Amino acid sequence: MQSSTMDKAKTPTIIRELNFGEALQEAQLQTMESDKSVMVIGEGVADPKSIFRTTEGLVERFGPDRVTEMPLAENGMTGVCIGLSINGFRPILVHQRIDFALLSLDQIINNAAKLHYVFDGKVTVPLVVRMLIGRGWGQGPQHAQSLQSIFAHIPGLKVVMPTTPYDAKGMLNSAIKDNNPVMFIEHRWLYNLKGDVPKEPYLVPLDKANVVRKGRDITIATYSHMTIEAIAAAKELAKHGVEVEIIDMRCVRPIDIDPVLASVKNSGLLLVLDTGWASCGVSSEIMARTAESAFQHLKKPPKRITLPDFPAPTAKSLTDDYYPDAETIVQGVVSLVDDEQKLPSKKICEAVRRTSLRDIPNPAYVGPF
Amino acid sequence: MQSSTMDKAKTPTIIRELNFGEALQEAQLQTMESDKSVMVIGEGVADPKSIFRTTEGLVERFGPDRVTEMPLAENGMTGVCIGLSINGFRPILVHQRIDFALLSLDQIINNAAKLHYVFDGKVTVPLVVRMLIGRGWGQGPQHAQSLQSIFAHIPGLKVVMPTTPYDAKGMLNSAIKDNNPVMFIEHRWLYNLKGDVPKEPYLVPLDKANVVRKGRDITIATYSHMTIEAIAAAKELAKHGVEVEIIDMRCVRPIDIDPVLASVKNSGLLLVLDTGWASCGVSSEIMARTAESAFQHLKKPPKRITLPDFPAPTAKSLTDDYYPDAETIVQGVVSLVDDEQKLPSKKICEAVRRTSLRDIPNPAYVGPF
Amino acid sequence: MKSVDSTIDLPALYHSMLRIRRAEEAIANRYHEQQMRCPVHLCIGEEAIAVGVCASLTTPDVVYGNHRSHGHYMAKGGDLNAMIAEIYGKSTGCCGGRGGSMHLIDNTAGFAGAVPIVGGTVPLAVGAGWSFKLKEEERVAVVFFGDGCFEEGVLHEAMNFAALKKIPTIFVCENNGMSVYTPLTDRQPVRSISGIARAHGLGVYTGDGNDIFEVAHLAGEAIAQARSGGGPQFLEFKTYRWFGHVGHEFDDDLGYRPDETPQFREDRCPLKRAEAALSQNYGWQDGDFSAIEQRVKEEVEAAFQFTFDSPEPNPNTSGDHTYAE
Amino acid sequence: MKSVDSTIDLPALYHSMLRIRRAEEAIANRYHEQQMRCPVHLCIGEEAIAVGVCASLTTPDVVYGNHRSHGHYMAKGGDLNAMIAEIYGKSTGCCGGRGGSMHLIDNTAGFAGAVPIVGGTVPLAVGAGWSFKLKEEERVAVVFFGDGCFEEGVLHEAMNFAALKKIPTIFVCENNGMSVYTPLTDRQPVRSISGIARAHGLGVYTGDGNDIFEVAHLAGEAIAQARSGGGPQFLEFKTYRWFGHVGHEFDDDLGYRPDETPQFREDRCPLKRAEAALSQNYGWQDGDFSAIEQRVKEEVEAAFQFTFDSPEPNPNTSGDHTYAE
Ligand SMILES: Cc1ncc(C[n+]2csc(CCOP(=O)(O)OP(=O)(O)O)c2C)c(N)n1
Ligand SMILES: Cc1ncc(C[n+]2csc(CCOP(=O)(O)OP(=O)(O)O)c2C)c(N)n1
Ligand SMILES: [Mg+2]
Ligand SMILES: [Mg+2]
Repeated sequence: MQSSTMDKAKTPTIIRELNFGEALQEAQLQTMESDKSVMVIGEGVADPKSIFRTTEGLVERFGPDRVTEMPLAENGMTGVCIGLSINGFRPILVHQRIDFALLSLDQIINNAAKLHYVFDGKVTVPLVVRMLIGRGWGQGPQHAQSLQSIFAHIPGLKVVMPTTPYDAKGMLNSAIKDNNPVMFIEHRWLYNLKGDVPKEPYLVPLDKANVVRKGRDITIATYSHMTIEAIAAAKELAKHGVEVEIIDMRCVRPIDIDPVLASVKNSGLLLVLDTGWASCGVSSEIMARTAESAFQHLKKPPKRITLPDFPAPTAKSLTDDYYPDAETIVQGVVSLVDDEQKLPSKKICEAVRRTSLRDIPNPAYVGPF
Repeated sequence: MQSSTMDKAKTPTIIRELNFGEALQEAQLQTMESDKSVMVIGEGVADPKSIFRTTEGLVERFGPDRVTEMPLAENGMTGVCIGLSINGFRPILVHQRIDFALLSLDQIINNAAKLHYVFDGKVTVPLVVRMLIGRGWGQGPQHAQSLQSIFAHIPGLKVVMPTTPYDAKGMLNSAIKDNNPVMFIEHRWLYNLKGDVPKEPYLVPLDKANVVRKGRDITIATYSHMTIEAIAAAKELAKHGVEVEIIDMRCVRPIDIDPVLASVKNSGLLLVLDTGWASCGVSSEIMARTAESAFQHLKKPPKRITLPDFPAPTAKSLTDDYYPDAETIVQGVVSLVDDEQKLPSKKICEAVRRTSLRDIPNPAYVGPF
Repeated sequence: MKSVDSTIDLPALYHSMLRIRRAEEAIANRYHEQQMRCPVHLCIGEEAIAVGVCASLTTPDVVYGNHRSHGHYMAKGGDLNAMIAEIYGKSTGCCGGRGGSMHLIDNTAGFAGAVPIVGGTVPLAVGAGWSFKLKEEERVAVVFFGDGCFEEGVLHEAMNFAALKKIPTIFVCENNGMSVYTPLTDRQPVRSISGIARAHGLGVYTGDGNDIFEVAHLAGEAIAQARSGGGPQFLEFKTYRWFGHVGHEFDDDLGYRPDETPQFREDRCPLKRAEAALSQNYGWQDGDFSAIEQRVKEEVEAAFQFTFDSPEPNPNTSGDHTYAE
Repeated sequence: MKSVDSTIDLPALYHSMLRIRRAEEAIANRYHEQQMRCPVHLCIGEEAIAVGVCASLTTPDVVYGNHRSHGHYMAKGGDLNAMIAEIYGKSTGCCGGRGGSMHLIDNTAGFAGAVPIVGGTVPLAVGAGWSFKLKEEERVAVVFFGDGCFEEGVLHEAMNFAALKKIPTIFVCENNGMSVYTPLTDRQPVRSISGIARAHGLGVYTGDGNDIFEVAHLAGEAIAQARSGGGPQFLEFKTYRWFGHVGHEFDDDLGYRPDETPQFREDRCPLKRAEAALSQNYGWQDGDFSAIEQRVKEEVEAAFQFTFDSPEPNPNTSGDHTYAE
């Protein structure tokens, strides 16, 4: 699942296994070392839990002027970070949950997304907003939303959602270097996933999807944690001769639709996976673009798997079925491939069915993928 | 363009011509008369301009306790209105521009959309948020957004965008009566359009699209001001033998896709019009649903006409082409119907081309439609 | 600290505090069993504020809470069974399992709702208070929030509007000097929180939040003021959170609160102080204390038993109530 | 009112005010031609605040504005040609026509930006000030906003953070008692705006915003304080908006400001007061006044001429600068 777009390092690259969270920490640490204008600001960035350890050690290393706890004032502090970014800094603003960022959509949408434009290029807003999405353990409706499509609707923003530790580091590096506001959305259930990560800094572009698994039978367009579920499903489906092509979109604004179109051209079947709600969401956009541009290659109507159209409940018994997973994906693939001979759906579902408790990250998923 | 879903009044109904703005005013006036729990709150609702006269006369009639100017505090006042609505009132909160509502997305999305759900039905939030969208006369990027898709993404909200004076009154009546938070989004360029409006109160449902023009050749799914542009285009196209079916979606959450599917079944061609941006927007959702459910009936890839993917500029010279209109729609239809014999595109474009200045409402559109 | 106050019913307040303490402890003790599958923000050490404020409220008055609202809910008379069941995600929970610890409601008791977005309920309480004023009811609305919440702009918007319309809402700031692990000094300049409320035009009262007498006394005054048309009131109480921000344990090991020692906590224990007063001034003997302990213990145990006996919600209902009829 | 102040250069300040007045009047006079196709919020009557505050600023200091910022822009030394061209939507406008009257910028002059979302620039100015402090530069950041803006929560968030970090940002509240057509008394309780700023821990100065001496004097002090490490400062100036909220005309006919008479305006005219002082204390004669009028007139006319000679922006560029390289 290495990106083909990795900048080739000039010196021999040491590659270690890191988890997603460690990869994020390393990106920030290394960027802060090489660029004094980079700051990290947020509730908890300098506290003992350090945003699930993704900012671990930074305040000790760079001091509280560059790694700053902030008041509970999401809109104001977003504006402050925009002010910093216009004046020579590259702040990384961190929200432990994307739900809190709803308080700051005025500054993000009215200002960050538009100042470069409306001021005719005379200011730039090199701001990264790290926002965590997540689920599980009874987070409930105000702490488990997956709101990327709100941001993906807005021109002037870039919105990325990496899946692998490799992309986490490379895309965060790129986001920090980028001269635009980048919404960097992290699924917490990815934090413990392991993967190979070069020690040297490198960049992964913010506008390129990635084919993480080749396959001729059906195309899955997915991103973030759903990519991991898709891989689990695909592995099992492969045993039954169905080769799933999985495209990790990585970026939801801009959306890199070309690899999806290319894949659909071969497979003729499209299944879109989303971590969020359907209506006016990322899945809608991927389906709309595919319908616009690869219609003639589609053999059947495209399908999508999203959250059901209601808020996230809290009780485990109510959330168990709320979140789609490898099993749901298998069902989706089976319904599209529609070959009960080849694909004994019950059996495959059983094989991928989660046996551990469903409100915590799946311990069977550790990577590397 | 009368709704088939109008509640039949028992007494003979007096029908007058009103414009869209007057229809809104009448809905509020009549509802406030019959229901003491209805309040109107907003910046300007009781001032001499009375939100483009849509709240005219209300404060004189009902007093400042029920028609209340408010401080500039969008998030707080939304919360206050939620508190009122939980405690027996039916507030109508008015934002002169939807852009200001970005300050209140926390209260709208985290609270209004979720309290009924998370409290297991033990509270209801009968709140109407009237939000004006608009364009023209150099509003610029922070005052001319068309942000309905943000709201349409969120379960727990209803989001409606009427086109006609008839629907304006009937849907606002329904919105006020509804026990859920209803985002009522009004395009200012509709305010002067005239149409027949019954004097008695009546209801138009909040979840039904409306076929406003029958036609067999191509389906246009549209809403709000774009419906008017579509009608202008369709009239001209009809002269050349192309019959456009126009579906005024009216509601963007929930989306009533069935009339679109039924129409596409006949026409095989779909053109979607939007007042907003494309990415993860209402147009995406309509296309996605059509692809999911009427794929086999589509003869060609569906198309959409939306704003270009950048913020609204201010200078007239820059906005003239920013907003799609009847001419753009003709081009869209022609490209789908693709019969240069039948459809001399240049000629039809010329016929619908706007001759008056393009940054003010088209004086040629007065209704009734 | 006043140690006797004839206007308050200390035994009743002590009982209320003890109920909260023991319920929170029972949650803490059982949390490791991983059957309460939601975050819990316990209020051990802060019981006096909830209890002291609610002492002057009647059932029709409403209380709004936040992420740390077990105490607020119980002090207002919320059904303990329904709270424990909610934390366990049972169908008999006060939100039918939809909410968990961070979302609580008991309309019958006038506990109008708690949600975990910081500041989320503050303007709701102003709206509730305004509704009472408009309907000319003599009710008041109370909202509990922390020192961290005071930093949110929405609080200032709410104070401004409440003062403008003379709304009978009582803002209760539980100032425990912490937002998660971040001390007040990293988030606010050196100046008084209540000074800002006063400048907004609110009636202001500050006191020791670990002293049930002081809390009850000041809250009583503030509530009477608001109820009699005096407009919004602001209470700031200093207090101390014993456990970690979230979860069921002390977190002295993290070292972010160097002062924190068992002794430091004991010195600030609102129950200890009330107990001293009960012994000294109410003549309580060991037997009285053990009797009330027994009563509370039974009540808390019964709530857990009620919960264990309750069914899980039916997964097929998980989408119900997305929209109201 | 101090009528002589040796620390200020009254002729220069008068010139600056007159330029603003005459530019605004020229806009008003030509607005009916419908060639300025964007809303304009004119600041006639409020010139002294912009000019008096900017008098103590240097070019590297930055100023943030709001929807009513022609005066702020000009007072800070913004290019008049580029402003008029921007209002006309010309390619030579300071935003290349993208912004119009409500979006102005002139980095060269240190006018860091105006946008029309109320409160939108306030935290930006705090961020700018913080950046100066972090880089150990002696610059300050100023933000102008209205009494209506004071109601937005973001302002309180910004004040809290500025006070916490002792940021050299100067908050300038132009209190004209109006938000659009809604008077202050319908939006805020009876209490002082600056009292809240003081409670937040800011240095506070209040004065008559129609008196250039008082403004310049107080702003000079506040700016010196902020520049020398004194942290954020808050200036509240009472003033009066002559025209309607938006547009190019008086709106006495609407009747929402019953006090408003031509005499009422005259009495508060910041130019009139400065003129009196120039005659009395600087010995200005009619000839001096007409000379400066002539100079300003030429300058303003030249800006319009520059604008008329400028091309429209190329529609093909309308999507440029959506993203930075
Ligand atoms: C808007 C928002 N921002 C951040 C959070 C995360 N959060 C939850 S509780 C909390 C601390 C709040 O501190 P305070 O208000 O003092 O209450 P305490 O926990 O001390 O009782 C934070 C930051 C949140 N829930 N909502
Ligand atoms: C967030 C937001 N809410 C509402 C508006 C509409 N609006 C524009 S200017 C204005 C009045 C602002 O009053 P004040 O801050 O006192 O400035 P003044 O116009 O008096 O100079 C309002 C309500 C807006 N632009 N932004
Ligand atoms: Mg606290
Ligand atoms: Mg004002």
